Amino acid sequence: MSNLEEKIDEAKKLSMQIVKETEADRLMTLSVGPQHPGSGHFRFVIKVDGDYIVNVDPDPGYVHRGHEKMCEYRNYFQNLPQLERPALHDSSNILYSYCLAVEDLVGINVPRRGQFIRAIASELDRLVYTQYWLAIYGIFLGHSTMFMWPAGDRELIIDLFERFSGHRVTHCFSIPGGVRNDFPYNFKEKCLTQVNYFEKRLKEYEHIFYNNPLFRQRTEGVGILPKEDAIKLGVTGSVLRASGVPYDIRKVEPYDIYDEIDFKVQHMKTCDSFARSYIPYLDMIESCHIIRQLLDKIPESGDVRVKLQGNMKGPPGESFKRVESGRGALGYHIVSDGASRPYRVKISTPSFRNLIALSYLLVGSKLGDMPSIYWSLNYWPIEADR
Amino acid sequence: MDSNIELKNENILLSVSSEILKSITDKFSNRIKIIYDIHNRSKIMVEPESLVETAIFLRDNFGFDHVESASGTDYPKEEKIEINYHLGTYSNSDLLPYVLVLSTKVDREDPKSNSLINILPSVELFERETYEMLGVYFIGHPRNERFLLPEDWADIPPLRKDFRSKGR
Amino acid sequence: MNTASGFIKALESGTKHLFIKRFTLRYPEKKLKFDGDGYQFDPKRGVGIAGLRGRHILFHDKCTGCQLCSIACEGIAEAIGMVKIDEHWKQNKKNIMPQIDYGKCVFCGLCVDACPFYALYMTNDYELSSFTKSSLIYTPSQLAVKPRYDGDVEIKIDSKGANHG
Amino acid sequence: MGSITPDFRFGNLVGSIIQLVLVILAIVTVLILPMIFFTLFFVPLPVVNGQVLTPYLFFSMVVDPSRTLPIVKFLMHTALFKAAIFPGFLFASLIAAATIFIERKLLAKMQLRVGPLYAGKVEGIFQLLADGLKLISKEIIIPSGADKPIFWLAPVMFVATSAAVVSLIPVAYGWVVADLNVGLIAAFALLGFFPLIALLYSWASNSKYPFIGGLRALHQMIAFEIPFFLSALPVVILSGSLNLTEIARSQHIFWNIFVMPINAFVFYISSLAELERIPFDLPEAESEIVAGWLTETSGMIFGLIQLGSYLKLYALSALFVILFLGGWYGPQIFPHELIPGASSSNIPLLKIIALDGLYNAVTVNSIFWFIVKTFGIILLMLITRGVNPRIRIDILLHTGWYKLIVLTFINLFVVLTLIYGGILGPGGMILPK
Repeated sequence: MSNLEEKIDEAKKLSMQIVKETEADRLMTLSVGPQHPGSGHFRFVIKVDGDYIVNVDPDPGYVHRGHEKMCEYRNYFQNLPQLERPALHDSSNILYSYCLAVEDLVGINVPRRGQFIRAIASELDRLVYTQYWLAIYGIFLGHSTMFMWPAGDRELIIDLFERFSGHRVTHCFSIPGGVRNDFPYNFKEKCLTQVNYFEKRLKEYEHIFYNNPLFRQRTEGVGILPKEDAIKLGVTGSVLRASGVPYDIRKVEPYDIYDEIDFKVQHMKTCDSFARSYIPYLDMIESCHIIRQLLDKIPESGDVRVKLQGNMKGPPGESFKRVESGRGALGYHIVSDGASRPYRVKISTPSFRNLIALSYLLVGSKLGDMPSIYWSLNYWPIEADR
Repeated sequence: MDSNIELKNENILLSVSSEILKSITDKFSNRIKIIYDIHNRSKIMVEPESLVETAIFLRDNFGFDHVESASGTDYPKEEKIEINYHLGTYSNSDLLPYVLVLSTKVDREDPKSNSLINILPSVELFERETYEMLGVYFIGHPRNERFLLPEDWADIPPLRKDFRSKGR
Repeated sequence: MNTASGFIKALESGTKHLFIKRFTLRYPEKKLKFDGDGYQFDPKRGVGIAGLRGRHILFHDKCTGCQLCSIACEGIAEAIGMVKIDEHWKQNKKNIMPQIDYGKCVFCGLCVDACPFYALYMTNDYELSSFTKSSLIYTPSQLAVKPRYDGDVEIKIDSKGANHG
Repeated sequence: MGSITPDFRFGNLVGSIIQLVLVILAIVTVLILPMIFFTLFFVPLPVVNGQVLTPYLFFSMVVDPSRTLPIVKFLMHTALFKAAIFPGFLFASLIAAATIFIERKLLAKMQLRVGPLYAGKVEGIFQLLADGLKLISKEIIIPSGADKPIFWLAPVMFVATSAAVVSLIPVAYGWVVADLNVGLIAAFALLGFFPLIALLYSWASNSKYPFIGGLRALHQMIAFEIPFFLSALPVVILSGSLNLTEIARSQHIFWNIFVMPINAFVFYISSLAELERIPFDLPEAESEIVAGWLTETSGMIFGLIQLGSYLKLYALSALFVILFLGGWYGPQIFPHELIPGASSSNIPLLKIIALDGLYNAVTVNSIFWFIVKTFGIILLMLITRGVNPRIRIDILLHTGWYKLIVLTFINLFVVLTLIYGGILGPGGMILPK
């Protein structure tokens, strides 16, 4: 008889263990990891309750190379090849702001034709970067044609880069004091024909992607970042302009010859993931417009570079300069103490500044929205880790 | 549909920045030191204690609502780590290109500085990175922990001058 | 009904692309044409001449062994080492010339900018793959050889869309 | 620059080829021939000009031309041939293989790129063969915590079910593997298995992403089965029978799509959802949940599932053709005799070339039209893949239940009014049954 009671107690004890479903049981932690096809070299751990994301913990750093520490071991010219690596597809813009900061530090101004060439290179690079970002945005939403067209049309602009800067992507073209070489012989007509054809190709994206009702359903009203929160979080670039703040460094704090160029700052008020994906597209059309203006305003002759001594000494002091790169305001804060190597270089990249909006937007959204919100933030993991 | 901001020319800007600096100096006369005021950049040095106060004052009076970049620089000779916040503005339309550098010096041995996260939320990731790279503990910051470096990082904070990167 | 028109326009744009010529460059059969024969730098005027930054070419009669290119590359990739050579040149007292390790070189061209004697230029040749890492190290005599690169294809834009000629 | 691997000797290559040929010859003579002889004793052989064929006579057909046609004709009408070769598995997998190749080439052309090029000298013809061999040779990795029996059984069930659906499809009058008079309901019943297999497989692979993918597959396919069946309802009412051959034969003058275009559209959309094709690619949405319920597939398991899904693609587009596009009816293009006057002439060789006993103009014509229409629908499904992004799970369920089900009722009323008005349907004026 006694073992019968034991069995009953045991069964009672066992039934006690089946407790009510706690909160922890409902949540499933998913690591949208560095190898995940939907996140690039970046990981964020999300807690999912059914189809809703409850908690997001971004964990960058997989491609952290310590560029700021590397800057302290190289002189101002040797920094160029390594500083262009974080924003590989936007290398003219990331070097543009470095060169501006060094020129501000040393106090030289670049000859006029050099400024024009540098501006044309940075606008062309904006096209190349935005095309690459748009291609990945297409494949994130499962639209394989939208991956192939931009990735193919980008080749038109990369071909131009091959002609004048010698490299397809890592062209290391702008240098403190101007640009490294002048345009080749018949560059102007080739550039105009290819940029005009490129703009004609852009019109096609509207039919197949932006006006596609399925794309609209997936992005309109998704990931709302209201204007005050956008300002409070200090986001930059297309994410800010999509929330209704028309802030573009080229218009607000014009560097080099951007004050002579007239162009509209594209911004929308819908603050959702559709606006954040449509603004870079409008920027691309605006950039084509700017390139045409630059090409017919460029002075015919004149040197393109101020010759600086190889290991020039930076005067003690500091400078902070910003440039509107493909993703937003990209600033360099260079402190120098008179040696030929910078004492401290702080790169403030737009992706690092937009990362804060990721957890703000993803919490409460659906798992299906994760790619369209995450990539509409124009987040480039390599640039955020530096 | 978009309002095109008409641009102010430089000299109005200079007067605006000097007017800001004048109003700051008469408010915090003794604890403020103006380092430089050129083109549209100016830098003010503040004691660590009055950092939060100045930030609140700047945010409320002049509309400095976000941080362009916040970083630290290690000065081993003066035994100090200098933290500077580059304050920018989106809402105050006549100060748009202007960047004010609010900086403070913190002792190098046990660097502590109160965090501006409640005043300017955009500093959260910058401060966390400065903690990791320079070892400056931000009081009030929710997550003073590892951010970019690998999990098993056992060395001293890498951006300090006495950290020798192995390859060189 | 904009959803229906959206679908129809998307379908129409998709099928329209079935008749545009394909854009891919069939690499091994056809190669891109570059004008000029590589990136050069004119130290007197202090500005480069546009050209593709491919494999270097070293002019033995101009190189003085001044090591400026190896010092320039020290900070970037440490790809250039100075190496003793056997023949004796009048202007090269120490008989040393740069040897470039293409396993490390990032082709940034700053060594060409650093060379004051018009001795180091870059060429159009970018096909440097090899089976072993050691055969990527090019000795000065290998660098002196002018590579033969004969690409003849360019991007042509016509009514049937852009394609590689 | 590139050099062939150093230790390559041409002699060894030729030697290994000869050795391979010898081994094959040995196996054929020692093993395969006796097996053929052995089975021939059990296979019922036909009666040819008065004689019952014995296995030895069977082999004489290679020599005596007059015997080949009757034997081939007899073999073609056996159930094994129908199931395994013509309207059954081999025919469907050939069409599936052609679909895979056309899809890759079409998508490439639409995306201004080239698609498979180097496998096989002409524009990558052998790419499929290469993929197949690669998949066969790849190792099947079974995750540690996986439920092994279900893990490798689910893909086999997947292919079996899609082959079962293929077997119900009539390609021409009389040419169908299983001629059930409840054909349509059997097809839908079989289609009900797929969500079950998807869930079984994803649950067996014991990891998070497949689990989410499996649940999504379940939701999606169940959500779309209702509009799927409802859109086929008016067809059944109109043709008065569930037998797929009867449905096809009831449309010999008047294709159903002209009466119920909206239902055809709904059927097309829900078949896209059943097939997990791009607008409804959620169960295997790679950018959100790695590869959905296919994450743990590797090697031949992935090959089987690909084969199964493309078989299903053929089956569903063929079903669409039978229900709405009038099955195999089309203008008669093929001549009644391949070579005019062949059957009257008495030259045996001419008869064989003209396939006089075998060639039936009406069947060949209906098979031709059936294939043309099926490839038309498959082409439409491929173009939708190139043009649309993926939609979110709640939008998918919303469209499935609110929009599509409502759409099916419109045509239902149209068909009912036509029938009660006595215009169409059984006993109606236009279509005297």
